[in-house]
Amino acid sequence: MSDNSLNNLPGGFKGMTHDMGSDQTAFKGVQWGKVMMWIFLLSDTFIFSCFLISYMKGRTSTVMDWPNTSEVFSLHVGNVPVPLLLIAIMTFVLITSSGTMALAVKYGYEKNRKMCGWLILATAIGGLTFVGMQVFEWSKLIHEGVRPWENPFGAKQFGSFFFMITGFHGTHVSIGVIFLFIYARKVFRGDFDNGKRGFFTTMKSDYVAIEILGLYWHFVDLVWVFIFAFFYLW
Amino acid sequence: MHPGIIFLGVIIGSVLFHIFTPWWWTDIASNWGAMDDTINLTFWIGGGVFVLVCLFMVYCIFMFSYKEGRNVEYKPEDHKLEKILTIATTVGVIALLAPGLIVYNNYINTPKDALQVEVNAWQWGWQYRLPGEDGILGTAQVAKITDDNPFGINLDDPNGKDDILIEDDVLHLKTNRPVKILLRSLDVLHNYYVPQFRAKMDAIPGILTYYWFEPNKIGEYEVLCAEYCGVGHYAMRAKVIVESEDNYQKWINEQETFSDLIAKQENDKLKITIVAKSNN
Amino acid sequence: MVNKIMDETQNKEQATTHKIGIYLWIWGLLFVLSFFSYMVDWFAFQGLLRWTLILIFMFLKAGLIMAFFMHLFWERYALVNVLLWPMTAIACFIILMAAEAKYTVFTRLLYFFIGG
Amino acid sequence: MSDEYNQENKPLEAQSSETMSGTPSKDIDYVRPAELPEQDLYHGHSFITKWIFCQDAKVIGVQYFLTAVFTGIVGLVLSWLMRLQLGYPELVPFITAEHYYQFVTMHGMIMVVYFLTALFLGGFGNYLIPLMVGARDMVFPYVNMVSFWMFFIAVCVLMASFFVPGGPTGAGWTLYPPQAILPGTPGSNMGIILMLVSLSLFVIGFTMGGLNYIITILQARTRGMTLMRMPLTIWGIFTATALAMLAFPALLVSCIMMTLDKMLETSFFMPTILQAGEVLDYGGGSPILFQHLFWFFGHPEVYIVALPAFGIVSDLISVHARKNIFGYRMMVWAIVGIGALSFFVWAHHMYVSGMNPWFGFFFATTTLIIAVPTALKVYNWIITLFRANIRMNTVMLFCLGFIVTFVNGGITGIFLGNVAVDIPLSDTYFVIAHFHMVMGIAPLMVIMGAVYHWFPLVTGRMLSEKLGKWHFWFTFLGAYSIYFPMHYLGFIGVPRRYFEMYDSPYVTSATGMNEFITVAALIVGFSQLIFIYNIVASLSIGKPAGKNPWKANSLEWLTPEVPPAHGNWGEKLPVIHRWPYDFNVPGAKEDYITQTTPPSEVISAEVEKT
Ligand code: HEA
Ligand code: HEA
Ligand code: CUA
Ligand SMILES: [Cu+2]
Repeated sequence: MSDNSLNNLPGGFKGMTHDMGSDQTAFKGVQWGKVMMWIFLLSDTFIFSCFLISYMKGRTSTVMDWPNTSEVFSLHVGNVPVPLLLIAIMTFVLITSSGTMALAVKYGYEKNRKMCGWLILATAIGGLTFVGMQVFEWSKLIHEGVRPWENPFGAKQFGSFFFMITGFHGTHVSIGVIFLFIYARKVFRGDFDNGKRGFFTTMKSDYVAIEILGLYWHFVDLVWVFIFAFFYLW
Repeated sequence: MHPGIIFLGVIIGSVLFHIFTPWWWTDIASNWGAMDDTINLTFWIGGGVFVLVCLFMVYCIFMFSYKEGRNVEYKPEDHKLEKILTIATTVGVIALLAPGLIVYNNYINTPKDALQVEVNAWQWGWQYRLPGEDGILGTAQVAKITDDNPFGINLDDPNGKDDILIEDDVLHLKTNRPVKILLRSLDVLHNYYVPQFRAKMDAIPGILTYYWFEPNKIGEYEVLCAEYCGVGHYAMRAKVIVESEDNYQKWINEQETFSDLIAKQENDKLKITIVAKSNN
Repeated sequence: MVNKIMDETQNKEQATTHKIGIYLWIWGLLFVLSFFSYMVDWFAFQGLLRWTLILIFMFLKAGLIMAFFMHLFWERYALVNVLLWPMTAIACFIILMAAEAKYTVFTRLLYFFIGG
Repeated sequence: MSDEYNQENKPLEAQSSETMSGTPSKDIDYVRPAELPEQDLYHGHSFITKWIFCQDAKVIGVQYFLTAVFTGIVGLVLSWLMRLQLGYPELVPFITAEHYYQFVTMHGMIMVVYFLTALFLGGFGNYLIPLMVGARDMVFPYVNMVSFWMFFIAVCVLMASFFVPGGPTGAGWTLYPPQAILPGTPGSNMGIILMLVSLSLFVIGFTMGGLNYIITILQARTRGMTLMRMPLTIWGIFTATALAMLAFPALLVSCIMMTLDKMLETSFFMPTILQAGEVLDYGGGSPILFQHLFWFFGHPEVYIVALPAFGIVSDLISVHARKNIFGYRMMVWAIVGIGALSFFVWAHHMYVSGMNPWFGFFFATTTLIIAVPTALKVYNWIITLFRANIRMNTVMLFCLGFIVTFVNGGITGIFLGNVAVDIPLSDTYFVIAHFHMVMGIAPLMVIMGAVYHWFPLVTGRMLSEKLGKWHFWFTFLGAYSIYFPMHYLGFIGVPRRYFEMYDSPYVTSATGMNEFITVAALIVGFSQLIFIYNIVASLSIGKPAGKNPWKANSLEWLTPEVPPAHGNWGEKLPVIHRWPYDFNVPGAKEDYITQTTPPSEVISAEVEKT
């Protein structure tokens, strides 16, 4: 019955109609957890979209001046203000961590415990650095007098949207970091090799979990791409 | 009793209720008769479909209630029938939508000669501002509202000086002259709604909204606030008086303009200072 | 026969790991693209040019992350479609809200500041 | 520890053995072998793990059901209080305007979100999905359990708001700012905050449940269960859940932003506002933005409560009319199409809200387009009745009641969707009548019918038919006579959310009708006692149901044990050979062929291939 086995499935749109018309699973060979993460991320995408749409509406319809982001977020190197320097560094840090995560997933599937574990740790550190820089950025703005409810440089909404959106994103990063540490520990302990049961869920551990965590982490990066474009570059 | 009879009764009852109901819309007093017509059209098409669908259902339950060994049709699909029904419904929908959109197009395009009336809503009351001789309302902002400037008119806007301020909830309108109602709110959402005029629109703080109509029947009408605005919502009434050109002119001449108000206030201040001085 | 399926499932898993080169390439590209978007601000491009560049780089980056880091490129089309079609609702929302925002600011300026 | 789980991952063999056996019928009965290994289930042993923190979707379903019905009853009592005030002002002295608005708000929010959504998706969804698609349980039982408890906490927070200083929020269920968080509205301090927190918790909890429902349906069906063989109930619940996953984010975002506006005085939704002569610290925000976000959630939300009802009613009609549902494919596409379209019509609630006036054209068009797939569903229901063999039992009566009320309410929806017609009718009792017809009664009819239908499955006993019929007629005729006349209040122009109508000339003419409606509402409400009595009494004295008392085809009736045990299917998962609507197939011995019947057993029947 090899015509139905997972490897010989048709791909592309033909594969789609085949999958949808078949029994048991609609996405052949995709594990439950992975579909769950994808659907969750879809839902989360809607959350971030709503935030960003609100931001667009708020920013466009205010008659007050919107602060010039490349000035507000500039850092002084020596005496020269470099626009968006911190943000650029944050972006690079996040992308770096996304890369290490992608590699961690790869080594996870290759059952290379050591590499996988270290790469996850590296990812976590990248995430922590990012959050740290965000804290720095927040404190700098707060120092300059920007608050969620007021903004000395113009439209009130600037502070509100800035703290809300980066705050929500930062929360995502922080949650991710926590999970990264937990998973790094699990990897090093070998949970994924011997299928140890989860403490809460009582489900068996599997290396798919790393890919799922990876999906989440890349999503956080993905959101940052949009925030970077719309909040800082606009 | 067979349940079908009761269902039949419900349908017939609904139709009879509709025909003999003592509750029906108030006599229209504006140009929006077209809205009533679209409602009637919808009643005919929609009501017709409702009656047909329900009658067919009643027919089925009369004819096909359970009998051991009844010959039941086994036909999962009938593409032709489904196609016919889809097309028929689409036609029905278009027949409803097309006139509706035409009316709506009229509703959002105000005639050039419309009189402007600005309605100011607040928790929980109304006041009005009419343009003066120049026919233009001055710009205004909530932030500029003070006791001396109850409408928040921008003092440096020359158009605002001759605006007529009506700090009262009774509004007078001329018959047969389109009015454009410009809605402002000082605090929360409200809605300036006169059932006889059919038209309505929310007043929203922070932006300005509008609608227009042409009152065509002399009389007094009650204004209801039709957007929930807090505990006083139900009590937020006002009055519109539609009257002839002459009466309207008389009324408008009695009203105070913004410059009158300022002058009066200057006067009052002067008086106060004089009094204060004389007391010294 | 059962073993065969199990084997194939395993093979499938093997198939989800890819050559390291791909990841490094994508990684590099992401850095380059980020650098480009940063340059948009650095050179202070304005107007249409700025927006086109920002959006192009943004979508390229987002696409690369989704396609390769998140493996969407290798995923079954059924899943890809389920994930991407809902974005039309977001697109509709964005377009309408942009129109709404323009309208709001128009009435604000007209009636609160400029006068007509 | 190991006996808390099934045997360590049984290999695929456990399920695929059937096709391996070399019976002659092999060819026509062939079903693809299993793709998934046996699911690993956690079996609780103590009372707490079995009934409280239970991971069995069936128990979770019942927990959801009971909690939701509790909130529904709270909502019902609130509606009596409102009706008393409207029909007989000043009769009940403690109903002040503040209280009235709090009742309206809590009534609306409870009924829509905490009652109907939770009941359909949390209650029916949990119970039926694994059974109907042939899974042992939801795919993530633990998350599913947490989902219920999140919902439970959300309900507790909601109910707590009745007891905080200032009382619950009285902002209307739409919670429009700025008034929702300003002092002119009752409960604008603690009340509104608790409401927003509760909604956020609800969304989080629901997301956990929703992921389960979606993935169980997509990825954990049994062998032979293709998407096009799923009962329409599952299609309805599935699409509704998908809508919820995409619509609730907008609600969550608007809740977060409003909470910030309230607590931190940000100005997302707050423009410059004058309160009691003072200009507040807000400025520049946009109340319309909230409305867009709210309705981007809100309109899909009303279909979230309608689609499961559509699905369930299709199954009930088919089973009790002993005939296949007409146009199954069309029904599926209609459900999915309605779901997809519902994201493009939200601003039909905002025709008179002062949004960009040009939107009216777009939204009127999309709104009326939705009527086409909906109409097809209605046609298919009634065509199913044509040349059928209709059991006129309680379940069928509720289905018929659903059709009448739904068509009525749907058509009034067409009035409102057509923007020029909506202008005079918006924010009047016509809207109230529309949505109670289409949401307040029609889905409730389905819920009640569904309870009569599935009660034997859940408890093993039948409900009393006699009481059921009384219950039906009281509810249907009563509710119809509440809402049918109410449309005409709207024509007169009576605005909604009016604490008192008193002195307006055209409003006073409706006093009589208001009194009548109040009496009818009280009767309908109290007649639910018949229902509750029926349920409680039947638990012990009801006729034992036995297996498959309705002679239905779908999987949930075919478990080895009735009521089904944890894990649902005993040793071996069922294998599906057909859709669930093979009733009265020509040539078949009986008037139904269950989904598990292999073709070789009904060789002579002329079944259509599905
Ligand atoms: C279950 C819930 C539910 C459902 C299914 C619907 C269905 C529909 N609703 Fe309703 N609606 C609500 C719940 C629901 N609604 C609620 C809760 C509110 C108020 C919220 C608030 O403000 O508090 C509301 C308000 C509301 C408004 C806003 C009114 C206002 O505030 O001014 C509008 C306007 O377009 C509308 C339209 C529609 C339409 C076009 C449908 C359509 O889907 C109906 C389609 C069905 C049919 C058309 C009937 C069957 C068809 C036939 C028999 C075929 C023949 C028909 C024709 C040819 C026309 N609804
Ligand atoms: C599903 C939703 C739902 C349901 C069932 C109801 C049921 C009822 N509603 Fe409600 N209502 C709303 C949703 C609902 N309502 C909403 C969203 C609003 C708008 C709020 C706002 O403006 O902010 C509203 C507003 C509203 C108003 C307008 C208030 C105003 O604008 O001033 C009125 C007035 O008469 C009213 C009356 C009633 C009555 C008399 C009933 C019922 O009494 C009708 C009869 C009841 C039943 C037939 C059975 C009920 C049974 C149960 C609840 C549980 C039992 C179930 C089991 C045991 C399984 N409702
Ligand atoms: Cu003002 Cu309601
Ligand atoms: Cu709607």
